[in-house]
Amino acid sequence: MAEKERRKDVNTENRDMLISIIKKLAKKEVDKIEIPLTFYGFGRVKYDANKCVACLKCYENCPTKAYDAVRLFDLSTVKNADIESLWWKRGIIFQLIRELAQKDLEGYVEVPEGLRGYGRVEHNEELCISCSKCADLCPTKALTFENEINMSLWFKGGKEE
Amino acid sequence: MKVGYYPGCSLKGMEDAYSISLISSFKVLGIELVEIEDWNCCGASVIPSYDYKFANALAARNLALAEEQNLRTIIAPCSECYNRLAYINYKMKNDAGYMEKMNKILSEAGLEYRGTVEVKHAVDFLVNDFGIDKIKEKVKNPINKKIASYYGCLFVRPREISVESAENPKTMDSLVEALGGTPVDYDGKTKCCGASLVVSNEKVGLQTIKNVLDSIKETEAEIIVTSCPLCHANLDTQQLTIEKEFKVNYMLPVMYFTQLLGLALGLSEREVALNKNLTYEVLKV
Amino acid sequence: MSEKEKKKNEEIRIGFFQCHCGVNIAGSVDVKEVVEYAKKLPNVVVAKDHMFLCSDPGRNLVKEAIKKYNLNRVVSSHCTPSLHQETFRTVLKEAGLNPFFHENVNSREHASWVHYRDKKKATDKVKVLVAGGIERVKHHKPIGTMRLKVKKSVLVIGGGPAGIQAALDLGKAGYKVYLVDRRPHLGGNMARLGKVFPTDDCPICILGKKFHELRQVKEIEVITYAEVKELSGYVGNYKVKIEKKPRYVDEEKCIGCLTCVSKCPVRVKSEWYEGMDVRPAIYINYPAQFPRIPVRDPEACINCGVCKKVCPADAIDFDQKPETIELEVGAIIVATGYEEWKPYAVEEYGYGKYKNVITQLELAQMLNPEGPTHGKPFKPSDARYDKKKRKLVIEGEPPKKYVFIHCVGSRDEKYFSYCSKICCMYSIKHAKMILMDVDPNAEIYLCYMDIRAFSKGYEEYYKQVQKLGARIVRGKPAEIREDPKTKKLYVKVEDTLLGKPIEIEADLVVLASTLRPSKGTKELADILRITTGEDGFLRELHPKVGPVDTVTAGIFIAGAASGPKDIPESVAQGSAAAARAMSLLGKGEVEIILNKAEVNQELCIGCGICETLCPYGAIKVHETHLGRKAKVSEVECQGCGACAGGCPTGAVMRRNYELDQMFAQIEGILRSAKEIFKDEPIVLAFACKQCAYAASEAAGTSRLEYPPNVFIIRIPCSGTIDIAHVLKAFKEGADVVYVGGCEPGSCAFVDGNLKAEKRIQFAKRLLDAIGIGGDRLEIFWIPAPESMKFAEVAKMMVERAKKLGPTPLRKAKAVKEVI
Amino acid sequence: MIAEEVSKISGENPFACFQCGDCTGSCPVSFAMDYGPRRMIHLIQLNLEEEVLKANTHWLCASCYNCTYRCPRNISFTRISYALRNISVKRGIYPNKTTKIFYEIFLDHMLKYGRFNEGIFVREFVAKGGKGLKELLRDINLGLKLWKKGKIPKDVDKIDKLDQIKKIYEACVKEEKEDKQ
Repeated sequence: MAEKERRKDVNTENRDMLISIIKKLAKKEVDKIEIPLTFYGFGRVKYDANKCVACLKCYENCPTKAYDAVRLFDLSTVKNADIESLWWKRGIIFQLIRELAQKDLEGYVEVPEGLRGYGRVEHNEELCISCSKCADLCPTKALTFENEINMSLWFKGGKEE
Repeated sequence: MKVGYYPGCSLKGMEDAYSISLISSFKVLGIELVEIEDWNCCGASVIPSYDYKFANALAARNLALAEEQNLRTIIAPCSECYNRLAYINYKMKNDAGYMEKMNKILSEAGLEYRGTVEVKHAVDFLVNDFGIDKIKEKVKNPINKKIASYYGCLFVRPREISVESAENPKTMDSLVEALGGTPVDYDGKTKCCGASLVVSNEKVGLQTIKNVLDSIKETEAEIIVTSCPLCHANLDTQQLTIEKEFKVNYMLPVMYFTQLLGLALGLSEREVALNKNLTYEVLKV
Repeated sequence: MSEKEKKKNEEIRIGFFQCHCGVNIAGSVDVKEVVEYAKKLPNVVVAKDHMFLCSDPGRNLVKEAIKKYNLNRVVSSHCTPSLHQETFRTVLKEAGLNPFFHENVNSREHASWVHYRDKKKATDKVKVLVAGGIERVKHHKPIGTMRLKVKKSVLVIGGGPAGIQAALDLGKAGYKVYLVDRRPHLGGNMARLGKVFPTDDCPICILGKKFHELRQVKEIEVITYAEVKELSGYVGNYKVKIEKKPRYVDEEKCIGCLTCVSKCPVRVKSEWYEGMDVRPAIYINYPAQFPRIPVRDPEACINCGVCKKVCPADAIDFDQKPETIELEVGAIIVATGYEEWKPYAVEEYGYGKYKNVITQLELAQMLNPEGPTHGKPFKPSDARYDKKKRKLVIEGEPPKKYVFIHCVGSRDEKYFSYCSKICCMYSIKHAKMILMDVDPNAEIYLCYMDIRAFSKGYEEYYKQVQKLGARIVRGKPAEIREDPKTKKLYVKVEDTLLGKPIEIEADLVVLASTLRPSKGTKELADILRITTGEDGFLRELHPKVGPVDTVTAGIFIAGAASGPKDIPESVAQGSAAAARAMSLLGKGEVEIILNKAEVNQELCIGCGICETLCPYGAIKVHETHLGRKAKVSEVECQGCGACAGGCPTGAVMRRNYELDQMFAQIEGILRSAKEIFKDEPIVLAFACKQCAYAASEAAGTSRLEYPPNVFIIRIPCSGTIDIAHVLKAFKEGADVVYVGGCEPGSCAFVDGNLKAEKRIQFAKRLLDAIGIGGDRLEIFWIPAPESMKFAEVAKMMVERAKKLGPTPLRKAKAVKEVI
Repeated sequence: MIAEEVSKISGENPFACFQCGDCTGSCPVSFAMDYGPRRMIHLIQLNLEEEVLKANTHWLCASCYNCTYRCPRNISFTRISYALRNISVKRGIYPNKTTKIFYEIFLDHMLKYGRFNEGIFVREFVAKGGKGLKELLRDINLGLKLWKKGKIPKDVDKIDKLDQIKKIYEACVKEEKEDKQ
């Protein structure tokens, strides 16, 4: 679908052009390059599902709609979480789930539509324009902005079409 | 279209005219009736008088049998049977405690009822499920007469089992209208015919039947249609007795709604067993 | 337990007080045993019982104990919190403690009244609830108050006798009053009557005087032909949107000459006269109406334009549009009144089928001197509309034989189980009017079940009609038959005093039909966030001690909106509601208790989930020097707790329903329940205080029994429920947990119930996934009036608990204990 | 206590009645009854067992459910009268010989065939003296007509699993006994 439709709110023409120029100039295919930290517009978002509380701020505020809200709560996050480091109530809930569990904590629980706080998001790197808004908004630092560009995606990608 | 069928004792006995006409006219409409295998008597009004619990269990057995045969809907043409089966069905479905109690008794006979069956009266099924329009399409000989629909009691009462108002029912009238007849409005539509009082207390029984016949006579109806073998027997068979006993003259032909339906659909009088009615001769006069 | 916590615990000194409530509690609960049990619980310093804890000596007992034992927490066990929680909070305050160091255990509605057959079980249940209360109170924190300025203005909805009285009382006291009526004029149903009992004076004369007063008091602004559409704000500061329907007559210009009315060529059935008369397309309802401005009915109008031409003031404007008026008021009084139920459903009486079967309100129109025949009853089968004369013509004899049937629809489980209260009296009044003013030889039969003539002067009134020769038959008629030719009616009734069925011939049968809340009452209640009862009428805060208050502070009810009432009672209630409004607004400010949401800044991560949950926009994330943090506007917060239930970190809490408090109560209840109820299933219920909890109170009042092993925790709204509460309950050994909320669409906090439903849905799936089983958790909609449903759900859930057996956790533990 | 017995069998609550008389007024047979439904319920409320069981009201009930349909307190006198008949039958009280014979034959058919057979019924009814000589003579004519029309069935219609009916009956009787103890 329509990537174009998804991106309709943002004008990425310049950025796309820049990428295509870089691609043409490139002598060889590069995998990753590092960039300065405050160099927004390029760079990469990293997502840690264990930290995410599914507040959906990123999903709602992403200018290119690069996020999908996944209405599935991964039980293994409960299993793997470090309770001590979790936010207070979340820690309590996770601890309770562990204590109640009659079987191994794995698999997914479907989250009803409209219930926030459980589930996760999925980041679509191809749509991302690395504006870093999400990382900035993310209350739990589940999304972090890394000073690294995934160049391979450009060389793979059919972005110009 | 296949649908479960609970004939009841009367339809297998004295009032077989009802079942003959029911089966033949439903066949014309493309409805196949699947009889519940090994059904038993619903208990009528006698067994509940004798032992209420036993009577209810008897009705429940039929429901369990229907469920066993995967019949989702069953038609009970006799109002008495319909009343017994539908009420027990309602009670079991809506009262978990009662369901448990009944099933405890049924389990002695190796049966269980889970509440998946729906009990319908033949009139209700025809009008509300099959559809009046579909019937209209198939009418060949419209019966152009003033017709009094006699509903009796047990098809419209009590409230739990009734599909329409007991004070002013309409289903049979709409059927009569579809068959080309003119329904008449009268007070006694759902007045009681006395049921089996005519056996247990003949004097009172005959009086109640007379009350019904009187109120129909006032309307100048030409035919009475019934939907219950007991009503039919009282109005049809006893009409002659009443005429003699009270020195009155009714000359009101009584027939089952299925007989009327069959005739309108083009069946012969023999095919709907019309001649089995005692008031058949009146029709000829 | 850390040293610090231990120390803190040691400092907690709890006093426990158990009320006997006469025999209401002590009759089926062993109070002494409860007191002994409470004494043994940790931190309980003193435990006492008293015959009536809410009485002066009872309250003094608590107050003195606080001083003597240096208590800092109090648990009182008596009736439901909606009745006396406030009483004991005040006691604490008087004793110098923060009122919120108190916890109320409901040992009457939840135990003694519903388990009255089993004294042991009832006592056991109280013990469990007490253990929960005592555990909870340890975690209570002080809650403060704030003062708010209020608007010294009041909106009165409904211009019948109750609304007019309220408006006058307030206006004369100097408050700004907006008196709004849906009809194009004031007067209510009272203006439609010819006479009013028991003095038989003319209502128009009484109303005329009141209208005159209304004109005199300049603080009162009358807005007619208008409806309330929207409400926002809070007590003392409500904002109301009112839609004024187009009258097509300019109210400023109209001089009330009524030339337009007399010249209009159209005639349609008049709703005001119950279809007994006709009216033009531009019309007034009654000559003395206030304001005396006609209204045009665009549906009936043929757009001939005659009215426009004849109007001397050029007041008629066909292009008028609906107009929205915004008001700011401190309080609202709802006096929307009643309407008569049209008894088509009682088919055996043939209303709607037989023309000469009418209702009492229809007869009232015939007897109205301003009505179609100027007070002479007629048989509707004789009435004909004469096109030339453009009026109703009656051909034939006036009725001679009347049968009045009381209790049509009312006191009948099939329709409305309540008594309409005033039908006996108006039936008697109409009989009296006919016998005195119309025809002393008329034969009037009153078929009644019980004559209810209870107020001042009513019995004497009843005696008068007996003297006049009304024939009074005790029996509810079974059916009515009509002779299609003569249109005569035959009423079949058992005269129960003679003990035999009789048939009465009648020309006119008049049904005293049920009085229902006027149309739109439910919708208005939803807009105003107040509740209706099982009967559809507005629900008062308390039937005895809060008859004109509602669940929403600053909104009061008066008159027949809360149930059928006669005029004296409606007027008294109008005054009562006005006084309540004045006592709220008089000082110019109100004190608001801050039992609302609060944010722990340390825990808040600024995720904004709370923002999405708050139906009032009362919680918002702000940029602070610590980062993004949520902040609560305490004025706007209604305290539903929906935000707290959804907060992922636990930063947002609803004061007095904080997580540790809830956990403590759950723990207290379940620990004690496991000990006392042993192998029996344990069911824990969270009940919204607006609905399910209110239903549990009603179940108590009606002594509806359900199994004693259902323990109910009160929450402000089902939206307060947190997945943590549910998990904790299972962890502590509950076998089945359920939540009771309001029906969708009627949540007092907009949609807290739907938020709860989502959380419960998720928790069910979670429980399935981790092997506890989602069947053990359920959410039900239990509206406040449905006490039967409450009891049924409780029964059902205990059955389910039995069927499912103990949870794996309890099972495992039980096995361990055996080993 | 008769009231308790009635409630137990019928599931109805006679104490909910407020004596409005709608039932008696609605009853198509009340003209022939000694008490009528309303007064019967009152007698039950007062636990006047002797009067209740002596009455003819419950025996005349045609079970048309008219009273039930209209009762403002949702009581079914129809079901109450079934209960009263149950109680009477257990104590051997019948209103007349005809009813007794009628009931006995019906129950017998139920247990013997699982269905009710009208043809055999008529034979047995007459044989046991269910009809007086006068009525018999009057009805001979009718009987002949019915026979001519083929309305009197000859063959016995019997169900296959009669044992189920018997077991259900025994279960009911057993429960009844247990209840009494």
